[in-house]
Amino acid sequence: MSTAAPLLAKDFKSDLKPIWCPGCGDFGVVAGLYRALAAIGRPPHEIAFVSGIGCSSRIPGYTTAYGFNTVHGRALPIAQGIKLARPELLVLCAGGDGDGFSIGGGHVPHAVRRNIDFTYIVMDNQVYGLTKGQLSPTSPKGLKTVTSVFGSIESPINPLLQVLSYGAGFVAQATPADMSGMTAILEEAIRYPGFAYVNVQSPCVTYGEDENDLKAHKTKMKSLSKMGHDPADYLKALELATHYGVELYTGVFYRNPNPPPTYDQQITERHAALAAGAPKRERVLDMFAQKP
Amino acid sequence: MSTAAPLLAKDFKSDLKPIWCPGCGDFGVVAGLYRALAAIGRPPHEIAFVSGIGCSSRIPGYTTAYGFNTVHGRALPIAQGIKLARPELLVLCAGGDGDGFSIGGGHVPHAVRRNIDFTYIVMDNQVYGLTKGQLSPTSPKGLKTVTSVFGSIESPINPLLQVLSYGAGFVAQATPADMSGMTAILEEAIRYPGFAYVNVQSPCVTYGEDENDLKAHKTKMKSLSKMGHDPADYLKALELATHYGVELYTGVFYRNPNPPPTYDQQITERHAALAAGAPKRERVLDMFAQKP
Amino acid sequence: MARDVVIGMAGSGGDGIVSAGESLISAAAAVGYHAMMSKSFGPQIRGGESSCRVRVSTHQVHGPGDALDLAVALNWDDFLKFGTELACGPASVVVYDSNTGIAPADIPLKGARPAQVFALPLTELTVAAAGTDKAKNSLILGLLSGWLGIGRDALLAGMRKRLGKKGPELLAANQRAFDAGHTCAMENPLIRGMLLEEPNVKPGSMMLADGNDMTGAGAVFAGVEFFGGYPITPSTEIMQFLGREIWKYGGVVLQAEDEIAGVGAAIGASFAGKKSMTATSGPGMALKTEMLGLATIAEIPLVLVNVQRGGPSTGLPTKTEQSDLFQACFSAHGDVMRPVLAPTSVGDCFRVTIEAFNIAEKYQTPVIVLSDQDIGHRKETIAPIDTSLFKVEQRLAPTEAQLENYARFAQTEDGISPMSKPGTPGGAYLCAGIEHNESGAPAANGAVHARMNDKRFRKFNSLVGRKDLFEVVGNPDAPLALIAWGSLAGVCREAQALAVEEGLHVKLFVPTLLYPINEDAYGEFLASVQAGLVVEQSHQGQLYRILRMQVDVPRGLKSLARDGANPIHSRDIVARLRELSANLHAPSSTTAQGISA
Amino acid sequence: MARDVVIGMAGSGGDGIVSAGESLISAAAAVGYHAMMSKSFGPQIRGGESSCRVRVSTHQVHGPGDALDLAVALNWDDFLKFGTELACGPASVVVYDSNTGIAPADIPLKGARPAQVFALPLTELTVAAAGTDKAKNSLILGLLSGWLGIGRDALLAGMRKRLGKKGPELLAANQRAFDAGHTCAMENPLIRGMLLEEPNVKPGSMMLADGNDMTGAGAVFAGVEFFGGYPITPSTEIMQFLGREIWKYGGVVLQAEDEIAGVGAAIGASFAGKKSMTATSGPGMALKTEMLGLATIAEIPLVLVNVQRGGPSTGLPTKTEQSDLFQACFSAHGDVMRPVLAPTSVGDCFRVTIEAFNIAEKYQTPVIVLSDQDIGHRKETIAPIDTSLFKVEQRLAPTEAQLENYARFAQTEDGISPMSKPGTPGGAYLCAGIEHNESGAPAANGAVHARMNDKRFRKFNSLVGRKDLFEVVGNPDAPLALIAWGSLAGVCREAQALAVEEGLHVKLFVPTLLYPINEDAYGEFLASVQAGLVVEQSHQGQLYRILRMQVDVPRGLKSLARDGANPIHSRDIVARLRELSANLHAPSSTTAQGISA
Ligand SMILES: Cc1ncc(C[n+]2csc(CCOP(=O)(O)OP(=O)(O)O)c2C)c(N)n1
Ligand SMILES: Cc1ncc(C[n+]2csc(CCOP(=O)(O)OP(=O)(O)O)c2C)c(N)n1
Ligand code: SF4
Ligand code: SF4
Ligand SMILES: [Mg+2]
Ligand SMILES: [Mg+2]
Repeated sequence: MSTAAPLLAKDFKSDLKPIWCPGCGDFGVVAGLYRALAAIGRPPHEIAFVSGIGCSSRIPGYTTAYGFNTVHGRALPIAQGIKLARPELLVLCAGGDGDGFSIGGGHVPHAVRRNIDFTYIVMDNQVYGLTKGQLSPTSPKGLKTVTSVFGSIESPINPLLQVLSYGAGFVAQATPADMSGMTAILEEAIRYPGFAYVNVQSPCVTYGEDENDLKAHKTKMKSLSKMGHDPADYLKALELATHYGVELYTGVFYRNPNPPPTYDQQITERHAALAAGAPKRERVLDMFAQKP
Repeated sequence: MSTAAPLLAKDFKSDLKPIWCPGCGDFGVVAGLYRALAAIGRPPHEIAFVSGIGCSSRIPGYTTAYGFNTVHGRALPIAQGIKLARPELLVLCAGGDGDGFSIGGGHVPHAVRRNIDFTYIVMDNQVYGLTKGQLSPTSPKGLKTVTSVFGSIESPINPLLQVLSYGAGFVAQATPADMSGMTAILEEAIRYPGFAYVNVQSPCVTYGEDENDLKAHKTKMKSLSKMGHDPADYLKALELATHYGVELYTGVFYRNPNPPPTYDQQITERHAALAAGAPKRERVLDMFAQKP
Repeated sequence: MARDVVIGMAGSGGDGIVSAGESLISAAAAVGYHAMMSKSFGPQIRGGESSCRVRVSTHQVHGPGDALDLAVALNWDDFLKFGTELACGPASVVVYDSNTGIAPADIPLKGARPAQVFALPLTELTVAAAGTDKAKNSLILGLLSGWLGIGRDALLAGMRKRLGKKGPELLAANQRAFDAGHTCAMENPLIRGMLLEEPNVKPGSMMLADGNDMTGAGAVFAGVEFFGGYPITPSTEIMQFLGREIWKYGGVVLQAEDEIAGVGAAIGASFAGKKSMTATSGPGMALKTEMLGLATIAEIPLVLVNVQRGGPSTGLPTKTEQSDLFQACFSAHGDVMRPVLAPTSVGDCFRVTIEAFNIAEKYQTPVIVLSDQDIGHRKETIAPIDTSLFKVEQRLAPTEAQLENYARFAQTEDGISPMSKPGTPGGAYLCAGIEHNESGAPAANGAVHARMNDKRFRKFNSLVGRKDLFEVVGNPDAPLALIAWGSLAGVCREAQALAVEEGLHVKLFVPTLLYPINEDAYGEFLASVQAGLVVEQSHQGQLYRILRMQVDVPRGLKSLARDGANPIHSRDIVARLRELSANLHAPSSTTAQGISA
Repeated sequence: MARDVVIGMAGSGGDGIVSAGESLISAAAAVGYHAMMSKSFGPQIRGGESSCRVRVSTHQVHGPGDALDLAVALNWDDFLKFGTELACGPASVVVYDSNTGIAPADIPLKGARPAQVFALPLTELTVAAAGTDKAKNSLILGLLSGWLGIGRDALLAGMRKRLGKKGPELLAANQRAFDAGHTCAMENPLIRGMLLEEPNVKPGSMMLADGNDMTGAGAVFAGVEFFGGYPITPSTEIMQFLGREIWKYGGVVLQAEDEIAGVGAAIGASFAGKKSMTATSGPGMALKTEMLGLATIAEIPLVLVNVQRGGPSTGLPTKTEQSDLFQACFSAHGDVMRPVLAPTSVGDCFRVTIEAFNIAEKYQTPVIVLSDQDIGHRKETIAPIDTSLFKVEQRLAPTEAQLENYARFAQTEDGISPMSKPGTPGGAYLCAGIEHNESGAPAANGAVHARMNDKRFRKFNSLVGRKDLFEVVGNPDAPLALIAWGSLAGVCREAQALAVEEGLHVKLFVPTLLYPINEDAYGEFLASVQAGLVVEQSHQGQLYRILRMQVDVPRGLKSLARDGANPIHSRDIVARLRELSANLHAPSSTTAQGISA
C-alpha cells in the first residue's frame, strides 16, 4: 500500500507550530515518530492518529496523518473503533500519563486484551503538564505539587507492570534523550502485529524534570538488550518492570514470540465465514414474518 | 469499639430476603461473610458496606450494616470516600467481575495504590448475571453468550495478576464451595491493615457454571498454603497468578509482610501536624487582607 | 363476538405464564389478528413473579389497552404485585386457581368488582391431564383457545416449537393439558362473549417483533456498520440483535468495557467513515454525554438509542418511563443542538431508526432516538412494510476540487461541510473537541467560536422545517388537543378516536422529531387550540416544558404526566378531555406565550 | 482627575505583563481603591502571548469595563491576538514600544481611532535604566504610577515581594526602571487626565482575591470536610485552595483518578456524615451526571461547583462562557430537581458557596454552583464582609425515638427525612440508587415511585419561595427590564445605572437561585415589564429559554446572548435599551405566556 517515492520524516510534519514549552520532551517524541513513520513507509493519509487531552496529546496535530484530538482519557476506545472499522489503516494512539493511566486507566486492560493491532505511546512525564503541574498517577510518593503541597501520600502506579499484567504482546520503554534508540523502538512497536505499548520518558521541563534532567537520561538509562534481557521471557519482564521509577530501562521488556491472532484478523475471518449466508440489507424484515 | 456480648453470624443478617436464583454462589458468600464479621466482632452499625450494581452487588442489603448499593462500577470511589471521611468505620466493598473489572476497572489501580484500609470482595462468576448472561471481562475466550453468539474473540483479563501488579498488600482467592476456607480468608482480608482484595469464584447457576460445577470446586481447588506457597514472595505470587482461569488456587497469593502505612493513617498524622496552626473557620477570609 | 380482547396473566417464574403469552401472540399473528404483548417481572432473575398482558384484535392496536377483559391469576400474591399494570375493571372476567382456597367473593382485587369470577381447579386439572403441574400454561392456552376461538393448530404450533426439543412425551402431556383447558372453557362459558371475529388480514402476512429488534432491523436497513455498546436493561437486545446480524454485512459489534468506551469506539468508527451506532438506557446515556459533545463539535455522525426506563439513577430498571427527554435534549456542556427522535410503536422503531441514521449522516451530528422499555420489550404484530419507500442517505464527501485545499469544516451556505475519510489522499485534517477554525486548526478565540457555533446551529435549519416528522390526527381545526410522543402516542391515538366517537372535538399531534422544535408545525396545530393535554409518562411532563421554551403555548394546554410504571389508560384521557370540553368557551381568545406590548 | 480607569496590557510570556498587573492591583487595593483584574493567555503553557486588564476606581466596580482607557502594547502581534478582549475606543490612550517600528498613524487597531497614541522607546528606556530589558514591566509600572498617581511605595511593595528572593541587584535595577517609567510619564502627559481621585476606603481594609479562592474560602466557612475532584481548567484552583486549607480543619482533599471517582468519593464521604464538595468544569460535569442522579435519589447532600468555560466538548478551555446552564438544570436521566446557584462577583462566591452548603445539607440534595472562568480567575477588591451574618446549617439527624424504628426516607410533611450516619446504633439502612420505599428497601413499582418522586420534588417548596435568593435593582415598576446572572450580572448592574442616568426606566433582576424557578418573584418583576433583555454569555441564551418554560414571559422580553469569549459591554446593553425604550407603548398590554381562553 505504500507509495512509490520513499517517504521522508518531513512528509509527516504538519504546518501547525507546536505550542509546547521550549525544551519539552515531546518535541523529541514527535521528531522520532516522523522518522519511524518514514521508515515504515505508509503514506500519511493512510494513518489515523488519535490522542486524548494534555500537552502530549497535541501530537497528532503536528503530523500530516488524519489526526483526532479527542477528549481527556478516551483515546484508546476511539482508536479501537477506528481500527475495527478500517483494519487497513495504520492506527496510532498517544497521550500523557494522566490521560492514559488516570482518567483513561480503565480502558487500558481492555484495549490490551482485545489485541487490536495498533500502537499506544504514552509520554510519561510524571505530572499534569497542560493543567499546570498537578500530581499525576506516576508522580513519585512524597512529591509536592500544587495539589499536594504537603507531599503526595499515595504510591505511583507502574505503567509497565500494569500493561504487562494485562497481557500486552509488546511492551517497551524509551526516552527522547536517545533519539535513535527511541526511533527504533517506535518503529518496532508499530510493526508488531498486535497491541503494542511504548512508555516514553518525556520530561515536562516546566512542571517536572528540567531540561538538564532530560539530557541526564542518556547517562542514567540502562539498555535492556545490553543487559542481555530476552524479550521473550515474560516472567523476567514482569520482574524488571517492578523497578519502574527506580531504574530507567530502555528497550523492549516483552515481545510475544508467537503473536496470537489479532482481534481485527479474527473479525476479518468472521466476515469471510458469514458473508455468504446473509440476505440483502433490504430484506432484513423477513425474519419477523409470522407464518401460520 | 466492639460491644460486650459476642456477636453471632445472624446479627449480620438483615430482614431482606435475597432475590438471588436458587443455588447462586452468592448465597455462600454472604453466609461466609456473616461468620467472618462475627469473628471480627465489630457491631454492624460500625460497618459501612458498599457495592455497585449486579446480582452480587445486592449483598449489602442482606446485611445489617450501613449499606450503600451505588451505581454500576463505582463502589470503590464511594467506599474510599467513606473510609477517608470516617477512618474509624470498618469499610467493606463488594461486587461482580463486570462491575469491578469492566466498567469499574479504572478505579482499581487507584484504590490499590492509595492503600486505604478496606476490603474489596469480587464475586467472579465470569458472566453478567443481572443483565442476563452477557460476556464479562473474565469470560473465557471463545465463550458463546447472548452478546457473543459466534464466540468471544477477546482474551479475559486476569483480576489476580492485575491487582498484584497494582501493588496490593493482600491478594487472595476463595470459593464458597469451601465455606470454612473462604470464611477464614475473608476474616484475614478484613484484618489486614491496608487495601485487601479477595477474588471469590462464585458461580452464576443461571447463566454460567451450574450448581454441580460449584460443588466440583471443592475437588478442583488447590490450596496455596498446602502447595507450600509463601505469601510473602511477591514474584512467585505474580507467577502463580498467571494461571488464573486454568488452575483454581485458593488461599493467599500475597500478603505484604511489612504493611506500609495506610492512606488513612497518613491523613490522621497530617491532621495532627496541621491542626495547631489553623485559624478558626470563621476567620478564613483573613488571608485575603490587603495591607499597604 | 369480540373484536378486541385484553388478557392479563400472572404467576410465579416456573409457571411459564410468559411463554403461554408468547404462544398466544404468535398464534394470533399467524392467523391474521393484530396483537400486542407486554411482559413484566419481579426483581428476581429466576423465580419470582412474572406476568404478561396480551391484546388480540381484528384491527390495528396502538396501545396495551385499559382494564383487562380477562385476568388469569395462578396465585393472588403474584398477580397483585403487578398492581395497576394488570388493572381489572367492572367488565373484567377473572379466572384463578381454586387451590388458592379463596372464595370468588373474597378475591383480593381492589376497586371495581369484576363481571364474572371463575375459581377453577387449574393445577388439579393439569395434573389430571398431564401427570405434572408443569403444564399449567398449556392448560391456560387451551382455556384461551376455547374462549377466544384461536385455533388449536396455531396454538399448538408454538408449543411444539418451544417443547419439541424436550422430547415427545412432554409434548404429548402438554397437548393433553391444552385439550383439558379447551374442554374446561366449553364447560364454563363467559357471560361476556370474547370469541373473536374472523381476522381481516391474510394469514401469514403479519410480522411479529419487539421494539428493540425492530430498532436493530432499522439499523441494518440503514446500513449500520459498527455498533459499540455496553449491556443495560432495557436496551441490551439491540446489541444482541446486531451481534447476530451485523457481522453478515461486514460490520462489527463491540461489547465495550463501559458506556464511554462503547460510544467512543462508535465515534472512532464513524470518523473512519462507517455508519455507527450505540444503544443504552438513562444511566449509560449519562456516561456518554461527554462523548456526545465531542461528536457535536467534531461534527461526527452517530446514532444513539436510549431505551428509557424509570429514573433517577438505577431507578426502576425494568419499568417504562419517558423521563429522559431533558437529558436527551440538554445534557451537554456548551451550546449544543442535536436531533432527538422518538418511535411510537414497535413497527415505528424501524422507520425512526432509519430516519436517525439519515439525519446523522446528512447533518454530521449525533442523533438520539428515545425509545422506551414499553416499546422496546413489547411484541407487536406489524403489517407488511414497503421498504422500497425508505431512502438511505450517505454523508457528503469532498470533491476532488475540494480536496485540493481541503477545509474539513468549511463554511457553506447550509452549514454542512464535506467530510473526508481516512485513506483519502489530500483529505487529512485534525479532528478535535477543541474549538477550531474551518481547516480544523485549534482556535479558541471568540470570533472563531461565534462563527462555528453559528454553523453548527444553522445546519439544522432544513431539518427543523420538515413536515414529515410529525403527524396530526383528526380535524386540524379542533379546539381540543392532545400532544403525545413515544409509547404514549399510541394510547393517545386510541383516546382521540374514542373521544371523537363520543362527539368531542379533539385532534392529536405526534412528533417524531422531539427536538429541535418545529415552531411552525406546533404553531399551526395550536392556533385553534383552546384546551388540551400534553400526555407523558414522567413526573414533570418534560415535553410540555420544552414546548413552552420554544412555542407560544395556549394557556388551556396542560400537562398530563404520570410517573413511570403507572399506566395511563385511554379512557382516563378521554375523561379529562370531556371535562376540558365542558369548560370550552367560544373559540375566540386562543392565545400565546406573549403578545407584543 | 479620574474616578475609574481601565488599563489593558499585552506582551509575550517573558515580558511579565501579568505580574505588572498583579502589582498594580495589589497596590491599588492596599491604598483603598476598588479594582478588578483579569488575565488572558494564548494556548501555550509557557511563552506565547499574555495580557491583563486592570480596572481601578474610587467606587465599587461590577465588571471589567468597556473599551480600554489606557492600552499598553509591548508588541502589536501579541496585543491583537486578544481581539475584543482588549478593545480600544475613541477615548483610549495607546502606548506601545517604538521599537516595533510602526508609526503612530499606522498602528493596526481596527475600528475607532484612539484619542492619543504614544510610541515610546520602552525597551530602550528599560535597558538604559536597568541594564536589561527584563525589567520592562517595572518601567510600565512606573509609567502607570506617574499617570494614575498610585504611589511609588505601594507599587514597589509588590515588586519587592515578587523580586526580593532574586537578590538586591535585580530589585535595584527594577526600581531604576520604575523611576525611568515615572519620569517618562511626567514628560508625556495624557490629553485625558487619568490621575485618580483619592480613594474613599480606609487603606488596608480591602481584601483581594479571585473567585476560585473565595469559593474555597466559602466552603471552609461553611464547614467543608471533604473534597474529591480532578483537575480541570478553570476550576482547579478550588481544589488547590482546599488542598492547602482543609487539612488544618481535619478535612481531606482527594485528587481522584477522574471526575467520576472525585464526585463518588465526595458522595461516600457525605453518606458517612461529612460536608462534601467537588468542583469541575463542563467536561467534568458531563462525567459526573450519573453520580449526581445517585445523590438525588439517595438524598445525599453535596456541593458541586462548575466553573464554566467555553463549550461544547473541550471547546475554549481558558475562556469564559455561560453555556452550562442547561447541563446544570437538566443533565440527568429520570425526573430530577436540583438547585442551581450562581455567584455574580468574586466576593459573591463566598456567599453563594455558603448558601450552597446550607441548601445541600438542609434539603439533602446535590447543589450546583455555576461560577464561570471570568469570575473564577479574575481578581477583585472586596470590601470587608461581616461573616457573623452568615448562618451555617447542619443536616437533620434522627431523634432517639425515630431511631427506634428507623425509616431513612420517612415521608414527612416537608419531604425532608432525618438522615442517620454510619456509627449510629439503630440508624443502619440500605442507601441505594434503585427506587426504594421509606425504609430504603428496593421497591421498583409504580406506586412507590410516584410517592417518592413526589417527596423528592416537594421538599424544595420552601426553597423555591425564598425571597433572599434574588435581587431587584432599580424602580420595581419600571417598564424596561434586564435579567442577568453570573459574571454578566455585574455588567448589567453598570448598564442599568448608566441607563437610569440617561433617563431610561430600567430595572434589573439578578437571581442567585437559577433553578428551580421562583415563579412568583419573576412574575412580580415581570408584571410591569413591556420590554427588556435577558443578557447572557452563550449562543442560545439558556436562562431565557428556561424562564419561558416556567414563567409567563412578556413578549417584549428578548434574549441578548453572545457566544463565549466575546465580551458584552455595558454601553452596548444601554444602546439596546435605548432602542427598546424608543419603541415602548403606553404601559397597558403587558402580557404573559398564555391567557386562559
Ligand atoms: C474530562 C476532563 N477532565 C479534566 C480535563 C483537564 N485536563 C486536561 S489535560 C489533563 C492532564 C494532563 O496530564 P497528562 O495526561 O499527563 O498530559 P501532559 O499534559 O502531562 O502531557 C487534565 C487534567 C479535561 N480536559 N477533561
Ligand atoms: C451505567 C450502567 N451501565 C450498565 C448497567 C447494567 N448492568 C447492571 S449490572 C451489570 C453487569 C453485572 O455483571 P457483574 O458485575 O459481573 O455482576 P453479576 O450480576 O454477575 O453478579 C450491568 C451491565 C447499569 N446498571 N448501569
Ligand atoms: S507544560 Fe510541560 S509537558 Fe506541557 S509543553 Fe510545557 S514542558 Fe511540555
Ligand atoms: S443470575 Fe446468576 S449471579 Fe444472578 S442471582 Fe442468578 S445465579 Fe446468581
Ligand atoms: Mg503528564
Ligand atoms: Mg458477574
